[in-house]
Amino acid sequence: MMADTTITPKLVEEHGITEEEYRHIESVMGRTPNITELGIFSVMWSEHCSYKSSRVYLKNFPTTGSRVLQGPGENAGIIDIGDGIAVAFKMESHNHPSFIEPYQGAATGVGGILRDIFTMGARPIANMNSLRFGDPTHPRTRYLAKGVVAGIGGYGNTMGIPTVGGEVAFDPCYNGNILVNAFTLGVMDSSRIYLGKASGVGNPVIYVGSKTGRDGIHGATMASDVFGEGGEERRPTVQVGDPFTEKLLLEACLELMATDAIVGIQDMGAAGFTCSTFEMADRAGSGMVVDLDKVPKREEGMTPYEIMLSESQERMLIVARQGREDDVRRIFEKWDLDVAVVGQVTDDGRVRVMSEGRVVADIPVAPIVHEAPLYERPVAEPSWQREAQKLDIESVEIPADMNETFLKLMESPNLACKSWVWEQYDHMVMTNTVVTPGADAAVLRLKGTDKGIAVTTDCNSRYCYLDPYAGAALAVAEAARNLSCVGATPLAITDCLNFGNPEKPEIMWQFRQAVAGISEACRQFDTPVTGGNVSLYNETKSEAIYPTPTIGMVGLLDDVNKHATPWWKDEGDVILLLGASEPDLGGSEYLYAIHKRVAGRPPQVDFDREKAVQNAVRTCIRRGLLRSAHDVSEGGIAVALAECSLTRPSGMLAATVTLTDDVRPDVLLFGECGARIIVSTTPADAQAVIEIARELGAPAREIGRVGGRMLAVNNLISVAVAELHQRWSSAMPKLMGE
Amino acid sequence: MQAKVYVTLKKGVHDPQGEAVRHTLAAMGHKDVAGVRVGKYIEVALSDKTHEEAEATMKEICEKLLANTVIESYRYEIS
Amino acid sequence: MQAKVYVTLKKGVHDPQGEAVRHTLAAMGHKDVAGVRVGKYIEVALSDKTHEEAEATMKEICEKLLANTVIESYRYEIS
Amino acid sequence: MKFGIIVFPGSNCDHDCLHVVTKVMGQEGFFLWHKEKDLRGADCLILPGGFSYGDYLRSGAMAACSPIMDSVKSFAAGGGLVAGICNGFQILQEARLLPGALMRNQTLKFICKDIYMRVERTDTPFTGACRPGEILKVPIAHMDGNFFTDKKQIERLNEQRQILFRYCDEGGRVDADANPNGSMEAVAGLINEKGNVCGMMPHPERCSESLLRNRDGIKIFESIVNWAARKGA
Ligand SMILES: Nc1ncnc2c1ncn2[C@@H]1O[C@H](COP(=O)(O)OP(=O)(O)O)[C@@H](O)[C@H]1O
Ligand SMILES: [Mg+2]
Repeated sequence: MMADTTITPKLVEEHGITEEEYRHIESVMGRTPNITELGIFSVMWSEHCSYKSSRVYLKNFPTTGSRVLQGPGENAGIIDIGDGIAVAFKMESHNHPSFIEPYQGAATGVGGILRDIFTMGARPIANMNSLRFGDPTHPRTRYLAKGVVAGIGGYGNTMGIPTVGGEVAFDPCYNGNILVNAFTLGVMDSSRIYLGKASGVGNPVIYVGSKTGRDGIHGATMASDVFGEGGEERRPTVQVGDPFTEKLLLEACLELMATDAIVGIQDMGAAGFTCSTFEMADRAGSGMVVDLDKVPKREEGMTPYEIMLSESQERMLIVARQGREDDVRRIFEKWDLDVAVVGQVTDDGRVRVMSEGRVVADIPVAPIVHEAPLYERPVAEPSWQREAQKLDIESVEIPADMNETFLKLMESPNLACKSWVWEQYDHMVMTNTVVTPGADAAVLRLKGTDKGIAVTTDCNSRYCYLDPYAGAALAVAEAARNLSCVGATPLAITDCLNFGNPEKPEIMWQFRQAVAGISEACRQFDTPVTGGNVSLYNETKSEAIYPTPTIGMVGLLDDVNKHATPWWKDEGDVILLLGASEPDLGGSEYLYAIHKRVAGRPPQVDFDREKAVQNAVRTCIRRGLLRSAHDVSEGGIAVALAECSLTRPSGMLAATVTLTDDVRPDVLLFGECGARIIVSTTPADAQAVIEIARELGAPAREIGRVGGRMLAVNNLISVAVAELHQRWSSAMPKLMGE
Repeated sequence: MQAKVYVTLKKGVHDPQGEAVRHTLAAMGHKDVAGVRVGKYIEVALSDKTHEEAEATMKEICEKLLANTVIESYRYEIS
Repeated sequence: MQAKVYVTLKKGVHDPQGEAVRHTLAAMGHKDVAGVRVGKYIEVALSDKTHEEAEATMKEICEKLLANTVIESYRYEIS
Repeated sequence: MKFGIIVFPGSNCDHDCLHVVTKVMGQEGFFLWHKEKDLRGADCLILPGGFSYGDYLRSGAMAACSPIMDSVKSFAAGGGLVAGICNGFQILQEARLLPGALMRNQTLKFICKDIYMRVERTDTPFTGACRPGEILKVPIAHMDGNFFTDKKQIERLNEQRQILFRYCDEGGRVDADANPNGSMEAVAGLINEKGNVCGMMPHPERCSESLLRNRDGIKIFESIVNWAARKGA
């Protein structure tokens, strides 16, 4: 793109800018923009950067709370966990790039979210990832799943940051649009938060990290485009991740942050140099002049357009105090990284971009950031919604052989053991991982304190498809329940809202419902939303994915020694069920995996009961009364009992359980509902647990005993744990062709 | 028959590995090394009978497995 | 000047990567692939002036860094 | 005693090792930057795990060319204790302080999980606190841990009793099922002929505290400290 390119309607359209948006650009500029400026507007006003379709709804999220030090709007949210310590965390999607090149797409997704965290001054200590792939038998699924998992591991492992949790699910709705959502949490001194602010006229603007190349140009607009049939051809823009350089960048940034040389800092993520210059100037109400000749470049002959839009990875922009340039230089050179003063902070409210002595772009900051288009797109409940919610349970045949049904369920792709995934991730480096993957949530100790942090990601998108409001609320409830099961108090969430094309009223309806569900649930659990990410246009050939609002939740343990794990500890321990049993088949994994049906209403959240049950389990864990705790989620109580038996690291232990509920056997075993937790205790403590639960308003009853080699439930199921283990643990490798 | 396959990153695709090697060489005093690109060299032993068969095999396995054509180019020689 | 370096595993050295590739190809139906060995192909841009200088540079950097001569052989071409 | 932990660009178990030697073992410990030459009076050098230089080219290859490695070689030649863990093991091999090579895992995948390893010798500075034949549960986390060397060399290693740890099952049996990465002779760790340089793929620093579920790894550090105490360090 050369500077003298004439702006034609076609060019405008190719930049994803509507006629009306273009007229607005002309009025902001007071003239016709040049090509570089058009490029800048196109990325700043892309869905990805401007949230133009989603903003009206996102503002309904509860975002404040006594612990919130930084809510949405910065690179990551921050919450206070006491004693001068804070944690920064966020989740981001890298869906489209991962579909095009799974290894690099997923790797750079991890790289991006890591930068979002350390740019705030936090040292990342944990990664998670929430993954959705198509039907396991779809020809591309294996290739994509293997590439994505290897890419996530490749980046996180090299960085030396443990990947401690996440989720993986398979469904045909993701055949043409996989989801790769990456989460990172970092720890910091609560009094040393760095923000992306370009304040102080005359302060130097410093570029650090990798050189700029022609990677990912148009990446930001790509993320906002529906895949056409030719989607796979848009390839040359693939970004290659360099975790080695990012590790150096991390260490150098933290070393610099320990001094007082920095005024503001921001990573160059989507829309690269453009986004960081404009956003930093905007947050400080300042301006900036930058000289592209000074930008370290990897390739010859890059145009201003390319430099401004490049999405080369592993780069950051720093505004330092005047006179401290050499301190910055010294540290980055120590770590063998490029460092260059590329500009200065001004007070004229404009970003001026120079190249070869000429002004190549000159744009007022406030309008491009704040007057980005905002759409209140039409909303309509899908015509099929009510129909999909109908489920005549009589039409679901009760299987004759419950043992075999149970085994089939255990080896179904969504319930099978995911160690194939997490064993490719270093989940122990940093030596903080107290509860490793395979439990309800991961627990990390914070060295030098008694505290622990627990993290989980959750979303059942089939629920969300059947009822986006209830499904989204359930995702929050399940996340909170998972944290409670390890003994942590839920504190706050981040989210990644993955949806289809927002220009379709049904998709916008799903979006609105899901946001409302999350908002209500977050109010109920007192877990404010501190940040997140919206990924729209997840559709191929106009087939949208199921609405998938992934929740990443963070919780706190005051004493990390008092935590729980899901597996049975000893022969003879008493098994209790907290919560009442009102299971149903609507949207259940059993209905899908065994009967190949997606129908019914998902469970509706009973907030009071959820809170009571979660409070009870946390209280008992803190008092040291529990040997194990595990929530009942997909697959119902039978699957949860199996997981308690199978996840035990040193030899399996089975259980004998009697359930007395008066429902049909498949509903009893595999039906799903919220607010249920299976715990085990010594016989001596069982009564105390029941009493505490009742006091806190949570139903509790004894359902069985730990022990033996056979998992038995009523006279319905009796399976050797060894066989169960064999089917459950070999399923994933088999799916992956190993 | 034998085929030799050369897989290289496409022009313009970032090669962090090559960059790191160049950097290390410079630190070791080799300022004369101006650039390094690291690719793969794969030897394939074929039981195909004719050159045409071998050609067809190689084309297919390069596209499908040996090279990641999103970011890499390849060429091969059959002998 | 430019040098092309070919690094291959020495004969007899176990090549897990080559083995795995052969295995995958067999699973994909390529029974005609009898063996695969995966090595490296490295392009080095040199600012050396003479062929002799380039020769010396290449010999040294191959021995010291580009190949692990315990398990690998190398050869290079300068052009 | 004083532990010097070498930090290469991309090392990432440096802090973990420092934590164990100082906070758990109560010894003195410090980082040595790879561009330095002075070992600052360390009694034992640890080359920690991680991805020095991103594992680019070959794991450990570029780190083996770092300035500090000349000092490490002289230190080892003088009988100083050197322990390489995971990437540190790879670096020691690339620097020719230990024999053989660590190739890509048989599965071609990164593997992070607990494994068992059998202690083959207890008359070394690194294993003195173990019982002969003791089975330790220690995590591995690597992509390239598949030990390979030629026939002659492996015979020699056996003769000289240089195989320090072998992968095994919970009961101590060494077989293919218990070998996570395809290592020749199930090698999980080696010691040099002189007995002062050791390399191992498993990470003892990750299992040295009960909060992390397992304290088997502390025996390695205890062995080193006991040995040094006997030598009067
Ligand atoms: N992509 C992944 N990365 C890391 N860990 C994962 C991943 N997928 C699943 N896990 C782990 O597997 C375990 C089971 O996951 P899941 O069935 O989703 O748990 P839950 O139903 O309690 O939310 C959890 O410990 C989770 O962290
Ligand atoms: Mg759970």
